[in-house]
Amino acid sequence: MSDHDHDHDHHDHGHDHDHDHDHGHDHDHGHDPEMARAQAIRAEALESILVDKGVLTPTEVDHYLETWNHRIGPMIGAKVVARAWMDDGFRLRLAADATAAVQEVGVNPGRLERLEVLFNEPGLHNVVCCTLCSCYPWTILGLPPSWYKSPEYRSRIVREPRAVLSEMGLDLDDDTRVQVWDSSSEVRYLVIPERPAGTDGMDEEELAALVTRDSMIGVERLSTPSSPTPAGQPS
Amino acid sequence: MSDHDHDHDHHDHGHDHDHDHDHGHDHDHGHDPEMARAQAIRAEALESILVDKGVLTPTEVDHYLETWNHRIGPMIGAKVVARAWMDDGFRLRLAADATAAVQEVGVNPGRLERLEVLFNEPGLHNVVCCTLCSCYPWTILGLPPSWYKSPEYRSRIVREPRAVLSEMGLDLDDDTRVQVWDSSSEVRYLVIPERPAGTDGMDEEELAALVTRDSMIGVERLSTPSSPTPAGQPS
Amino acid sequence: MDGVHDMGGVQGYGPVPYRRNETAQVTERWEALSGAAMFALLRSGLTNIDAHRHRIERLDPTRYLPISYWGRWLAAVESAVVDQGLTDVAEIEAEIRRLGHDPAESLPPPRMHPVEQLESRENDPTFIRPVDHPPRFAVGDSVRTQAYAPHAGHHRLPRYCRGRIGQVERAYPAFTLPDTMAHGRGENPTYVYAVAFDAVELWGPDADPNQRCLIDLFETYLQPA
Amino acid sequence: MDGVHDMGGVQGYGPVPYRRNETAQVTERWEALSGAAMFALLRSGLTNIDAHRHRIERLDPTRYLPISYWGRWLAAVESAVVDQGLTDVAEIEAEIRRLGHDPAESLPPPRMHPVEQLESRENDPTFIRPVDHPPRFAVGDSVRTQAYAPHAGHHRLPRYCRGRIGQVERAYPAFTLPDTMAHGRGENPTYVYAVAFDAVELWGPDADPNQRCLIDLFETYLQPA
Repeated sequence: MSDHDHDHDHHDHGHDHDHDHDHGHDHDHGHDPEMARAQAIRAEALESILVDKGVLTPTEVDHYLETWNHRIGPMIGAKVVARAWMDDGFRLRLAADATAAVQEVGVNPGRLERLEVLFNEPGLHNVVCCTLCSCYPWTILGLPPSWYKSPEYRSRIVREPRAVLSEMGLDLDDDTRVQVWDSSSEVRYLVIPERPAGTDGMDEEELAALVTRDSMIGVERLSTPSSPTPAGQPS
Repeated sequence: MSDHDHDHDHHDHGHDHDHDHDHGHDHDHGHDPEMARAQAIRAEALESILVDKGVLTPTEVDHYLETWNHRIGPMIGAKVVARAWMDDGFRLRLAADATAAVQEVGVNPGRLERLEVLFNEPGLHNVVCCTLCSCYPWTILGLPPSWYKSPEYRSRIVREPRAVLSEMGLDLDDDTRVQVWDSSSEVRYLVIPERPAGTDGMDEEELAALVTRDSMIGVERLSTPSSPTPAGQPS
Repeated sequence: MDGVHDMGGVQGYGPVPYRRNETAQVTERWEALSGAAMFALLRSGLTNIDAHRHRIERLDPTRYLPISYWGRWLAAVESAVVDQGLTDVAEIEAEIRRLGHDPAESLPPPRMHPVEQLESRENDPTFIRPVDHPPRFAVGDSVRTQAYAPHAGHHRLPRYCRGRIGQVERAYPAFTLPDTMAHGRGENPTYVYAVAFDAVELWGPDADPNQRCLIDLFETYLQPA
Repeated sequence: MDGVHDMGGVQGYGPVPYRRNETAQVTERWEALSGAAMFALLRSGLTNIDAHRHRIERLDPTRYLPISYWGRWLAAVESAVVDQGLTDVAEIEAEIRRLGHDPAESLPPPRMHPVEQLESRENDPTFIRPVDHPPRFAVGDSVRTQAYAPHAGHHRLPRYCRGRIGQVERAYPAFTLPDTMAHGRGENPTYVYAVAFDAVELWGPDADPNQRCLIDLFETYLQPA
């Protein structure tokens, strides 16, 4: 009863694109073009009114488009992960006070006042969600992907995480404890995935390039790289 | 926090049409014409297939249309209520075994194997719902009205019945205990409303004509008739 | 299952779309077909009422909410006839074309929550059964409901009364058990009780002190309190 | 409030629409406007994040589900600017016409669950506050969550963990309390804890014995267990 066995377009994507960093386009699933147009018409009027009233500056929407699409993103979190893999002292400082420690690698937590890290390790798998809305460490990982905000993920991950992760391409054995962190306060969580085997000779930059956004949410496990590709960068 | 103070088209209908038996047309609120057409197309194909396979007879849909729209309806329950008002012995037999007693007034409970009656009286108001689906005594009251099947009624009546009933035009004083019956089994409930004042000289048929469907669900209280109109009959 | 259908106490739905004593009629043929087909499947032993309800519950919430009552019946009928091998989506869409429409204009087949076992073909439409053991509870007894969903499938223990204490108000005969009927696991006749819960027990100390909810519950959902 | 937003454990939603490491971008201008306008309102003290979340929660479920994440933000923005008297529906619709569209082509104003008091105009965007009393709980303590919604308004106690026993896994500083922030009733800084619950405690004996959920909970939601 725990698995969803009906047809679904996305069901096998995790398996089909194993670790190839599919940079497909993000859409909020569930809105059809007609609905999007209906919202766009209303938004255009609101933008015009809010600029007119001086609440919104004329360039503010463009500013956020630039920030959200190009300035923030998972490359920020990837630096934290790579350093944690390289430096045991940093790892300890992350565990003690992640909000301070990430600044060592040049990360500005911004509005994020309390960051916590979750170390994945053999036998223990952490995964992050927000069942009540879609809380997410924007300043560390960029915008949340649409699936993270979906009712499907929000409803199911706390109840049947092993089944959900398996559908997403991550099979955990029964001996691995799974911990689901529900971000119901202003604390934000960053998963530090396990360092993949076969990466001993890599430097911090090369390691950072291996770290995917999904591994930092906890829905992907990193595997030994075949040929390293630039990861975690907005395309 | 307990009342819904926003605009709503139907909000004041109860007040506007006080006891005038508005025989407006029933629509399942929430489906738009496009949705209805999409369903109609699929239903037409299913009807054709099911007739072809011999599961459905060619006249069966028309048979149910006739039955549901014309043969069953609140005039059945109204006979039970009127007799209960006239005959204390019948009232006792109703309380003891309503399924048997209703047959005394010619009511055939049909598929309904267990009918229970709920007597409204000064200081005690009963109202019926089904939160899990829309269970309803079809053989006694006909088809359920669309509001009975609505998420609004199903979700709110068990949590804030006094506020919901007030919005529907029925104000209960705080001293009146309100009892909400959630029909979660195959038992079906029929409310016997209080007999209105000023009906002393009426015979059973005249009384039955006063009994409304909504009073037998428990969302309306009958008031003294000005000029009796035929009630509870499908228009 | 804890689905969208379990609406008791969920907030946000707004004013009841009420018109006093509006006539309840089926006005569109597709609605009548949805009902007629369900009853035809019942008669043929191709579904039962519990399996029918469970099919409705298993609809994706984004589908369940906008399609209205009869739309849910239609979806359950389509799901039942496909599951029973009577037809398939290809045949339905071919028939839509034959009738001069484009399948894209119709609603796609409903997405359903998975289920472990489908109903068997039982076709006794009655519910009450004699049993040879006495009921566990009597009128006036205090009972506590299970704190959890009884199981992952179909059941009739609403979420809003779980883990709550009430008193048996009325005691009924044994009825076939929806929990097993919906899944082809037999009739298992089980006593039913109308259990009275104070609103403050269900909703907390701010609730109306002069309100009770009476919920029909199967004996298996109850423990002595 | 117990709204549609409180989704943890609700069944029927189906497979996660997942594409591995799909890029998360805002691709439509209306989505960017929804976000930019919300942050502009925050900056102007015309809303706060808790009131924003509560506006989203108050959307009718039939609206909440189909409009997607950014659509919910847009609805909350429209609701906030109208409530704050910055504009009204007539002005919005006039502006839609002036921009060459028909208001009927746009989504109508959202229907919202009523709220007793709207947020005041606070504009300190930070959350952590020093407090002069010690936290009530320490790491390792057993705690029981409230069995009921803390109150009728905005709060952060998910329904799926109510009345359950867990252990404090991490102890955090005091944060401004969403329960009062969303309603203009002050900051009330309150300690937060990550509380660990076994899956069997949350979902019942059939749940995964090797699963835990860790939920950030405000101290006011907890009692010693």
